[in-house]
Amino acid sequence: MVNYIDLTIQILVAIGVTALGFAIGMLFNGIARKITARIQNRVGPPIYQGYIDVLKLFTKKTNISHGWIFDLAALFSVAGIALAFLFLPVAGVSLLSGEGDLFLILYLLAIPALGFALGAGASGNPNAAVGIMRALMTMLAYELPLVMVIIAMMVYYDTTSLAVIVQKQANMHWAIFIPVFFIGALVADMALQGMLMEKPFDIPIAPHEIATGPMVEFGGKHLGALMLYKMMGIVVETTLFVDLFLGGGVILSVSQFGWLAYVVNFIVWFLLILFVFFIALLINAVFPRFRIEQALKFYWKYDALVGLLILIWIFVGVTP
Amino acid sequence: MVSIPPVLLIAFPLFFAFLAPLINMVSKKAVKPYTLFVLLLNTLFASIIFLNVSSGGVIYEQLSGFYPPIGILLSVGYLGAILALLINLLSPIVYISYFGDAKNSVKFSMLYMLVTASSTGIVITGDLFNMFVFFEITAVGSYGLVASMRTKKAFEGAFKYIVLGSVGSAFILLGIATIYGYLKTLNFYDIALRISSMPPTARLMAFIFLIIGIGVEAEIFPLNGWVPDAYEGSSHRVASFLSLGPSKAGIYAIARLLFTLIPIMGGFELALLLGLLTLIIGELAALKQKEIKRMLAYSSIGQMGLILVAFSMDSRMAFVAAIFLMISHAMAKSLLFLGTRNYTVGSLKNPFVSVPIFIGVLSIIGMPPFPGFWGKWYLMVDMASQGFWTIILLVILAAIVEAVYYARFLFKGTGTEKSEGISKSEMTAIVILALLLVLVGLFPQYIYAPAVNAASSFLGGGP
Amino acid sequence: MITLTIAIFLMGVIVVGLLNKYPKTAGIIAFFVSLIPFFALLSWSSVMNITLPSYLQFLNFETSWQYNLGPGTLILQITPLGWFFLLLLSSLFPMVILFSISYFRSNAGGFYAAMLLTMLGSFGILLAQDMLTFYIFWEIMSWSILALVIRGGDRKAIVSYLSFGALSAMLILFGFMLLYFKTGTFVFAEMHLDASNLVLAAITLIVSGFAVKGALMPMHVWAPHVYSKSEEPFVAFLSGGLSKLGYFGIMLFMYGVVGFSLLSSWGTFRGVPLFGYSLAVVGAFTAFAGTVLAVMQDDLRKLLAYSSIGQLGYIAIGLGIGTPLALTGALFQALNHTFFKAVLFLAAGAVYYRTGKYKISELGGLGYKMPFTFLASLFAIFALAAIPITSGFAAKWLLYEAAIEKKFLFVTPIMLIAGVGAFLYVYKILYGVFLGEPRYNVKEAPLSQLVPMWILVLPLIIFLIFPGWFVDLTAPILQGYEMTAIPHTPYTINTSLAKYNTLAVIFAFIGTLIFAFILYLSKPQEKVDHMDNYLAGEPPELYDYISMHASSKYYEPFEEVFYPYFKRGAERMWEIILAAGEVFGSGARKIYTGIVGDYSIYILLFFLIMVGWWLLW
Amino acid sequence: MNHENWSKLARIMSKRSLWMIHFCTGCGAMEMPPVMTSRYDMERFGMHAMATPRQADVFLVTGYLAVKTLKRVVQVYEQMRDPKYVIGFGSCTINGGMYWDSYNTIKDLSKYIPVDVYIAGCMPRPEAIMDSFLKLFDMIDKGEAIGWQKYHKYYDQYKRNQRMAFSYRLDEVKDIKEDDKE
Repeated sequence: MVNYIDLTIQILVAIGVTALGFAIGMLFNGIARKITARIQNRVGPPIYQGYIDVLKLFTKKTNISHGWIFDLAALFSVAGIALAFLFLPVAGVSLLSGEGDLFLILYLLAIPALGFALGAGASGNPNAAVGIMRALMTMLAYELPLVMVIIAMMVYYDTTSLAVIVQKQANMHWAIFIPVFFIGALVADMALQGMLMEKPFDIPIAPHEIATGPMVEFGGKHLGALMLYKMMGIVVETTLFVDLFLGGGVILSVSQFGWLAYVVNFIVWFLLILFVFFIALLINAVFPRFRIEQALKFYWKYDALVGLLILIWIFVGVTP
Repeated sequence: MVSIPPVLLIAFPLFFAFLAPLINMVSKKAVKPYTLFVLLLNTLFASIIFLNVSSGGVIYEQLSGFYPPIGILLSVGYLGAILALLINLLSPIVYISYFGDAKNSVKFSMLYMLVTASSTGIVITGDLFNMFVFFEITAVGSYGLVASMRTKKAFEGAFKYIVLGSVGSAFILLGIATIYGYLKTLNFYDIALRISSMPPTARLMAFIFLIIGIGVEAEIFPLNGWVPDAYEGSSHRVASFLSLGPSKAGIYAIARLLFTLIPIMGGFELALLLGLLTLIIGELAALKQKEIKRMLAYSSIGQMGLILVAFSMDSRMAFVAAIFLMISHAMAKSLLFLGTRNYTVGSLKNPFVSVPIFIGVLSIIGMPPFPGFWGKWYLMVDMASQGFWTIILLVILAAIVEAVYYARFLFKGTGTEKSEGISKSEMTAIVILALLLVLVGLFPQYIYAPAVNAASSFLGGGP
Repeated sequence: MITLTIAIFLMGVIVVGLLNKYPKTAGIIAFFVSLIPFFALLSWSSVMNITLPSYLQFLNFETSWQYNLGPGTLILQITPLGWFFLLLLSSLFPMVILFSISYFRSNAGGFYAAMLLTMLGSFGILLAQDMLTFYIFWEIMSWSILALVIRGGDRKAIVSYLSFGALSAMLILFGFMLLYFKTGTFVFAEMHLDASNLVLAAITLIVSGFAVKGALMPMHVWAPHVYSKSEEPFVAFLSGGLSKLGYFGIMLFMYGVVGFSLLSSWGTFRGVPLFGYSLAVVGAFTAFAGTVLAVMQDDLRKLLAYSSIGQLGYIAIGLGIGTPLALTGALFQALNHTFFKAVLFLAAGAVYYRTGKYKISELGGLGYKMPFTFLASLFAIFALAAIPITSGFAAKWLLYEAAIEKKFLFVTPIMLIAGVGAFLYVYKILYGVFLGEPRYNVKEAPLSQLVPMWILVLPLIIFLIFPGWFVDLTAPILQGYEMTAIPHTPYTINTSLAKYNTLAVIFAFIGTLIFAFILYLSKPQEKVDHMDNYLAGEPPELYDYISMHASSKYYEPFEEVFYPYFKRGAERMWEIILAAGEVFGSGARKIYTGIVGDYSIYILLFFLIMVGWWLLW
Repeated sequence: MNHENWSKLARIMSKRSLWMIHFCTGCGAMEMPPVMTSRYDMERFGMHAMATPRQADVFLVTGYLAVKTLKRVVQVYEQMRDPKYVIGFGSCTINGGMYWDSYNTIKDLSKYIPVDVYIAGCMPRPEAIMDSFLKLFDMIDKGEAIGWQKYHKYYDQYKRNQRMAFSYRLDEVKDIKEDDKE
């Protein structure tokens, strides 16, 4: 017997969380631009600029489409990133994250990317195709060190569920305070830089080379959807990092503190993802762009080497 | 069941072979049907004799009024009956392919009947000298057949064959002389009975003489120098015929020599060594060949080596394997030689050519369910139960090498053009051969029973 | 009934072969014959504890069958493992035949005949209960593939297939002989093996023999040549169905004949038998290298071939780890690969049927012209890339879980990276063939080609929603190996590490899609031409001689980085071995000088050696 | 929300988030960067330089336009999505500037695409550019920046003028006759 009231509440919470995720994402866009502007000694746009941009794109009078596959991109990218967000534990609250695990999240992140790539390919613009090629190769590049660290963590915590990893960190201490995972966090942070497509790994976008690559043909509401995807992506990816290394921002136990714990944890989580994103922004603001094979070599030679050391560390340390 | 004298198998085609010129004088067109008729009748005789042997045991027949051991004795054993049937069954099929040929040579038909008769003679004779005579007839007939193409290569091949064949004959004669010198008899049974009275050194000497002499005909390394040239020089159907008749008779004689005639210490080991050498060198040499007929010739050498290896195992299972390998080789190799006349790009586009050739290649490589598979399988099972891992490994390597060069061979036939140049009669012949391969492969039990009899008989010292 | 089946198949082969000139008739006859194994499968469903309604079991097949061949006996009997693989092959086979009916325009009799023979061989392999039967049917399957490869007519394909086929056959045969020497019997059930090195050698040889058919590296060399140069429906069946037989063999011998406990007795590492561990490492290497090589291909079929090699590597990983979780994952991957790769190859065939092209750089924009083909291959691609909206994800997920459970620290990252690499090459297919600039004005593929494709997509969707049903299928198989099926409900799978709930994923995805759809409907849109692109203000119609399709050398930076490491590695190894063989060959050939004097001297020398022997005696 | 309010909201949003594509024909490359960087910082107003016309709202045409360049300008303009605004930058877009007697340079940009704001000068200073932006904001706010609507309305006339220019019959280019009734 399904409890309809619970289900309804769950659905409402899910909608709320999704909306919140998008809201934070848009906010982050503004913050990012503001911070970058301040670093460059400019005034910068207002902090709510992200909302204005997205609203503007959705209120454009006319939109163009290159066919139904092109439209799929908008649908898949928004739906996919929201889906991934639902499966992440946010501030220790696991909405659906008990129903899947870290592998599922990694693959759910591929849905928007693939949908986006479909749309970009369907636009028929060569720049878009080149951009997708770069995006996929960047993905290949940063995934190796990332999965090395993630697998080391999975073996260390003896679970693949992100919710359980967060739980275990709350019970003991955050992973970043374990020496091996401190190094792991550095490796993963480098990978995060590529995930967020910030400099020096903004190769796929590269407005000056390939005219924003995959997004070259997107305008109006389609671009709005992609902006939502990208903004939400920031939240999802930084949350993934925070969940893995910073205990998901959980500092108070719900059983002890009740609703207060939710609020405090939420604030801590927000500050933590902001902090992680801030680091990425700082790197972004001062670096030029890599070429694609340089990025591949960076990740596979240096980052993955450290990742390999972590794996060996765990391999030697963990006894069956 | 009717019983017919085995001598008919030899005498009948021999007699009618010499009548062929007369027929030729009456009507030139009649020669081919006449020859085919004779060969088919002989097939009938061979099958009746085969049935008689399998139901009633070995048939002995003495000739020319003298009693053995002085008189000539024919003894059709189990193996002899199988091989006689094989040779006489396949030779008319191969002859069918001659019908499409514009040439109408009575000499060819004569020689063909002659060699059929004499090859059959080798496998059913009970007398050493008689066997020598049949060897001579086979050899002389084969020289003529090889040269019948009348090209430079044909003459070259025939010449080499003649030279080496004569050397071989001389050795056989020496062997016979040695034996006769000690035992004063040439009858197989007599020799087998009294061989222990012969001094071991003399026995070994006789063995050496005979194995060299017969080895030339049986294509054993290093006595087989004539093989590639003779096969390459001769026409396709001659090559096909040579691989089913004389070579089988030769390997039979070797088996006879090993098992019943002069059992000596180390004889099987020597045969094993020779067999393996022949196998490996034949297969490796085929690997580098570009000329198809030459490649098939080297492949033949390899197959003969494998058969010799099977005989040299000196066990029942391996003996059965050898019989299957002989059947497979006789059928498949004659099929391949026939099918590759004018084997150019596009041959495989014609299903009536491609499917038989494919089956032939599969049988030679040893793929189930064809006779070659049963041969290799029994051989390996036997060797496995005895634990001869090195030999299995060598046989396996040879099979892989075989696969590599046959793959190239198969590729040569693919293409977009339509094949031309294979006549209807040739096609009929190869389709029949392929059908025989499939039948033997699908129902090995009908060969297995007589083969086991032959094995027990040979291993027990019988014919 | 089995006798009848075999007889019908053999008669079908002859009839269809003789109907070479009438491809349609031959195809229809072959289609009806090809349905028989599926009916047999239905009638045997009780083996898997499935009760089907009686109208589905209108043909009643006996569960075991014997045929006396004089010296040996053919023994066939249905087992759960055989049933599972028969499910894959017998459901794929009629679809492939159905596809071919409209695909071939002439001379297809030989094709159907050889295809029926491959199916007959597979049927026998899956049911075989002794090594003789297994080997006979294995080789029938093997050489009927050769016949189909010969139809393709490519030198490298024929030579490499026959050489590797023979290598595989001989490895298997050698292994069988070792087992026979050890046990004195050919029947699986009567074998009593012990932990001797001989058995280890035998199982190693047998598994490496099967690895040839399963295209594990470095035995994979034949696969790209054969896949890229043969007819498409056959390649779909080869890659989808027949390549699984290699893994069927590995599973049968590793877990059925030898058994997990015996495997463990040759040494274990962290609870995994060393034998399985090395198989898993080989599998992981195959998965990675196959993926990298697939990314570099331009020929659609070569790309799919290397992708097959890579995806099959996952099955090897699962079989190597050998826990119930891993075996379930391996079987699931086998099922998924059967269907998605078949769909992809059939789609490639449909594309070729319409355009006559296989080169990705020459295709483009077909997604709008052939939308149903595109959608079917999109589903297949989702399954291949393990996107969690098809069943492809569940299989990979089980394998990852199994690897983490056994703490495979170095294999798992490689598996994951190979999974990411898969995105690269599937996007090459998507963009290069279906998206981008429309270059061909063609029609949608004919209905008889679309129907098989879509039927083959169905399992991918069914097992997405109910992966538990699949786990139910594996229960009898695992029971035979004294293991229990992993805990599950129809739509959830639990492991010791985590849980996977497909309903949650599906409903959440539908929900978010609705959310996105509302956003999407917010404003009207107009459709513009595909060529109306921003090219720095250049009007594209001015440059119609320049292709707007950027698919040639698509992953050039990738190739620059990886090509030096993957430059024909395995192929070169085998070529060196072959060259060594040819050196021996030319040595052997030089013995035959062609000079009659030399030959006489050989005889003389031989005589002298013999005389020497005589003198020493 | 009724239509009136909706379009008002849309106007506000589009005013605060104008994304710009600039068509540099050679002029303005020195004057534009200060506008974007820390001295004048147009991002204060939510303005942004974009790489493709699909994403852009403002089209900044800098400098003179040869007939060949005009083709590209028209192409880019038509690829932009409504609402879209054009700023003519420099004297050349107004009357041909120093190329007033060139045989293949167009003289008045507004005869080919509707221009909302002109910036006079050769070259205009960054302050002038900023001023034009503010002017444009003002016009959008008041609903006066209706160039894109004009382009739809008088499409035939614009097209005709463009055709004439492309075939080098610059003397046959006519003014856009506005219908005063509306």
